[in-house]
Amino acid sequence: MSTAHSHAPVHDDEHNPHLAHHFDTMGQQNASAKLGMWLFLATEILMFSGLFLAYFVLRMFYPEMVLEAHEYLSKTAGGINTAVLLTSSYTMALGVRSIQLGDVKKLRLYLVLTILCGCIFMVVKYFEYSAKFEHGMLPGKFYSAHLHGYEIEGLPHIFFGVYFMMTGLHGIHVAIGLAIMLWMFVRAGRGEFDKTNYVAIENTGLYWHLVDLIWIFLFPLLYLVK
Amino acid sequence: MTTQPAVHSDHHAEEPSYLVSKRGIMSWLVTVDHKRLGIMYMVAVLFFFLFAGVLAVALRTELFTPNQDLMSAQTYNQVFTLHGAIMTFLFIIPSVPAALGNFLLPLMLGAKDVAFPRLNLLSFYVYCVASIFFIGTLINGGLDTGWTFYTPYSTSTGTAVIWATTGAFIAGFSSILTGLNFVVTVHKMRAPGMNWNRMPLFVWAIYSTAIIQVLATPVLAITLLLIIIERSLGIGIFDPAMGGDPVLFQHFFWFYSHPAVYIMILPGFGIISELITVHSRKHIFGYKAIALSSVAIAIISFLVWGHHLFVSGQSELAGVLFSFLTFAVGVPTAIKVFSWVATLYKGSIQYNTPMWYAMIFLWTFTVGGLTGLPLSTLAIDVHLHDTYFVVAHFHYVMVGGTVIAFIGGIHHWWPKMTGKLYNETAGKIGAFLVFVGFNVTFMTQFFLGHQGMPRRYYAYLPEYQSLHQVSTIGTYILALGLFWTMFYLLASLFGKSKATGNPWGGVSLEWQTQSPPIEHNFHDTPHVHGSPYDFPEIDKSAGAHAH
Amino acid sequence: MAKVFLNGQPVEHPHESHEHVSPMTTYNAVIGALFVLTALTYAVSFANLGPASLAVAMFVALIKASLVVAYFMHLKYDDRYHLFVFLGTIIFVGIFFGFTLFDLQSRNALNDEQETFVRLRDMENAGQGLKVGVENVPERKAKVLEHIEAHGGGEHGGEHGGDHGGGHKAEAKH
Amino acid sequence: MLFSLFTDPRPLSDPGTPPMADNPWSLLPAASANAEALDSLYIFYWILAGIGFIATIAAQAYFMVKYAKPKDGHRKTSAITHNGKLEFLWSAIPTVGFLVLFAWGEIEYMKQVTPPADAIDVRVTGQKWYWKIDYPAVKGASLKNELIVPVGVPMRLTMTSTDVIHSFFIPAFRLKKDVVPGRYTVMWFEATKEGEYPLLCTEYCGDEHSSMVGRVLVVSREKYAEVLAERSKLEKGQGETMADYGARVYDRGGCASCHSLDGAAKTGPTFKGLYGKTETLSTGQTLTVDDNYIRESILEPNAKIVQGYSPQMPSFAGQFNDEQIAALIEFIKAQK
Repeated sequence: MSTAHSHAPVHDDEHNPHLAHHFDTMGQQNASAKLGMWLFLATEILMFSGLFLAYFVLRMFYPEMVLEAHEYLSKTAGGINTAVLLTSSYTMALGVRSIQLGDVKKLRLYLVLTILCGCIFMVVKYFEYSAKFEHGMLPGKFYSAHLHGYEIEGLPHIFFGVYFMMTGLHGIHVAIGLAIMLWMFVRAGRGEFDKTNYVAIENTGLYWHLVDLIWIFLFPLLYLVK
Repeated sequence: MTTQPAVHSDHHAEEPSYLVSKRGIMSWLVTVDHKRLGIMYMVAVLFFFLFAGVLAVALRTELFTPNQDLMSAQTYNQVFTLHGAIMTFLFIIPSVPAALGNFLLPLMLGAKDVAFPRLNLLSFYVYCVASIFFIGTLINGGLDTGWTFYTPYSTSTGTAVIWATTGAFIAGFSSILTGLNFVVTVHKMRAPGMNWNRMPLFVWAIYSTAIIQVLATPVLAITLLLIIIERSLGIGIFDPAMGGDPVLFQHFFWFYSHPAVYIMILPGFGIISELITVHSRKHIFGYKAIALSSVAIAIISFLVWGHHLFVSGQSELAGVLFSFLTFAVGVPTAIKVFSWVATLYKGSIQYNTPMWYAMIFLWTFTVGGLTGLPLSTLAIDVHLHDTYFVVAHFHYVMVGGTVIAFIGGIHHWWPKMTGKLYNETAGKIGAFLVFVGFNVTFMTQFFLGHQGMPRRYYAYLPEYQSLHQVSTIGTYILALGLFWTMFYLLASLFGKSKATGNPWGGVSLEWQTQSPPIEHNFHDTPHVHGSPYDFPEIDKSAGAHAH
Repeated sequence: MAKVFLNGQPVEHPHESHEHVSPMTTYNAVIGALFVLTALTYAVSFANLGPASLAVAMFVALIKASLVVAYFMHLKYDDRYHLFVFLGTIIFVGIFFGFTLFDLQSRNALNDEQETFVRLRDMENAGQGLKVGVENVPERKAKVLEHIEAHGGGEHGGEHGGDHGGGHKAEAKH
Repeated sequence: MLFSLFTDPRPLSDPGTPPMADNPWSLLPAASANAEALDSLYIFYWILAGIGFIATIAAQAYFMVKYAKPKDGHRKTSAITHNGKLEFLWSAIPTVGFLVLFAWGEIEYMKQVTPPADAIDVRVTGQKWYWKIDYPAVKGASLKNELIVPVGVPMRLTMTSTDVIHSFFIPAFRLKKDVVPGRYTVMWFEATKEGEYPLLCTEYCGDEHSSMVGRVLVVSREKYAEVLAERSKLEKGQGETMADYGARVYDRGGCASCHSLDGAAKTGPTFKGLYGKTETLSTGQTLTVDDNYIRESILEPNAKIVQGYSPQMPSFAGQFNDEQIAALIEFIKAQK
């Protein structure tokens, strides 16, 4: 391989305080961060796919039981959460748009709105979960709804196991998303983002949209489908 | 064609290497330098290789006689499980990509570092946490499920399954982060002029590996999580006692673990491509075929996991489908082997220790690949499944393939990593011992397996004894060879024999900087104008027919 | 000034931003469509479509997901390779689902008795079927019963009726 | 045997397992129609693989010698980088070989997995760590670790497990199938050669996985019913001592997989010197092993566990009658 050596390119970006030493340009740095995020989203999708497959297999093995057990999930709570999560996705997207236009103030406002929606989601989830706990609709060997007076044919402990696994893992992702957005809010307050440097916000947005995306499938599968 | 061996070693000689540019233990523990992380990974994976290797010697010693003599049944089961689990999750999966890959990838691409250096450090510590969980497994009652964690055994046994699965779960994240980092590095960090056709084949191999790591490992994560949940709550997805399907677990598990086999072997392919070209002073034969076959193997590897389920109660039709697809992996693999052999043609082969290992690899890997064929042939697999034939086959691929390539790679890049030269004669003695020991150990196991010797037996029918004894003696020879290798390599660190920037006359970028490299790899960003295999010895005037 | 390189290729204008900024109207239209589609799925879930209900729900979810991915996540305007990563992932999920479900579906193709869980059904018919949830752990069952006893019986059923759409065959049997 | 000096001449704890082949390099006996068909396929594979291996390694060795670097420095090397025709050839030729192997393997496999309608039905249950084999067509025919098969008659095994996954493997028939809890798996064969062949478990199933070894007894069609009746009947023979009868119960009951006779610790306590011994229980109490304790341990194994062992033994209530239990106790007494 013939190689010639020239001194590293000299340009304005060299002085950008956000540019890490091993990158040449901000463009390269941002593109790397974004590609990294998309690959991370790919891993998230594949991880959740295992649970979705478990759900489909469950439906295949015990169709009647699933149909009967899913009636005990609250469509109202699920519906509210869907609306809340979609709204939060919307505000998040607007937040990214604001910083694209260089408006940090608006970005912080939208971040607060998104966090608020996320919190509502978690609160609704909390009430849903506590109702399930109270009725003994718990996963696996902890399932005792039949002792509480809810008789479901077959082996509903599997359905509630899958329900708690899916919504639980999703809930953990929501919680992590909230923490990240809070951090972004603080960083935005410190003036770390501007028109040319906002890839962290963009990546937070991508993550949050993925959480929304998973819920878009979870909701009809667990709560609605007959 | 102009190569400038050790281009800058003269007027930059005063600049300290990455090993000494910063001093003190903390400068290592919080380093984000990919070279230092590569070295740290190397130490860690070789430690676990040593540990699990000692377990293997203990296993083979127990199998010297047909009866139980050294250890009890429980102990034997725990030892073979730990041998498998540690070798898989803590040694062979991170071995080449995390150790050599970390060290070489940015150097070969002409970059200053990987795309996310801090993530790289994080993934090393995640790996360390995983290993703590495996040590925790040992303390908390061991593990006796086999490294595959098949349900319902893993959900009903009394050993520390949750510790081990958590360890593997965490190790998986380390693997994902490394893979993600490498994909982005290859895409975004290439030096000027380094287009896809100019990347060394090792980079192509690491890139294909990284794709599998990113796409397959998350499924392992969810599978292990489901086992943990199944064991603690009994949700009834995998456990038939609660209404689940144990064969479903095998689908989940092998969706990751079959591609994982290629996480293990693809980087080995990459190393061999480098070794053969450099030491025979010839352009690789069929660059595109080798590069694309790596990617093809990476993709097809996701379509064949069902061949682990041929006799496990999977549907027969699925078996036929998976058998067919499994043969499809054979084609790109065969292309690689033939291309390597063809590279030797009309070369000028110098038999340095790394080249010895490359030649050993061609032998062992060809055996390993060819013995994969009866295992993908449905009817024969019914007989050979879960016997020593399978054990021998995957050791030929994993040890004969990956480990031999890894050791060859360590020898090849040792001068670059440490700046020291080892004793060539000692190296050749070591290679000879490893070759003989390895073949004696595992060749016999093909015969054992065909005669029906099942896996994971601590006591066996006396008819199998002669072959078992040959195999055990082979293990001792192999262990001797590996210890010998360890000693002369370590000795070289304290020796006086210093390496030049380019001891083998390589032309890829890692040879164009000093040995060991400076902290930011290159004094100036390199610009690439040609192939990484354009050796000065190549006679351009002759082959008018060549392209 | 020296040339700037990215991905091994020279970049002509390294300082130009290539990020696409969508107008507000796009976002408003998308969120509107998402709400309409959600309402649609919700409404359809009350109609009795039988087996088609899964297909319809998945189809609507797919449209919603595509909208989010294309506009909120900017995939429509983004680097092509990101789209490639995303679609590639979906293909691999498809492989995972397809092959596994194919196996489960076709287990009885040659031999009826090999169908998953025939044995469990046999055991159930013989009165030795699997037990549900807490029945597998007698000590825990005793604790739950104790707890129910302490809190005034297990008849929560009626109070929470509104939310549970489903029937309460339970009371009759209990 | 190569190193018989080092080895203990005692056979594996499981009694009565026949040798398969005296010469370790010889192939297995082929005792079923499937095995014969498969061996041809196997030989075909070896020819194919042998050609591939020899061609590759011979080329490698030739190049290694021919193109070694001369002592006085590197020679000029060829500028060749690729050759489309050659690459096509070495992709296409293996592909053809693979396709033939696949097709042949698939055809044989389809024969392996489609049992004929007139096959004799046998039920197999895998359990830690023995095989229970029942013949529904023959009243009272139930065996442990022993499969009796008539020559030339197709047999269809419907198998399941009560605990973990096992795998039913008869090397002489070249057949294997996992035995999965919660469902049935099916296997069939037609034996062609009389004799005794080992029966092994090949899916790791816990501590005594290696002891889950039985035998297949292939007998003539005429003798089949007689041998089956004789082997499944477990009654005291005329003039047989109780201890001898007990030895047969021990053998047939599959006790050997967990309880040794030579003092070696396996999953359960050894029977050697067991009777009259004082044992400490997991609860800390001590007791002397007497008739009552042995009887209880057979019928209700997990009631009193000796310290250091885990509650793994299945109950044999309903499987052994009183006389058999008494004989077993006598047998244990005799193991001093």
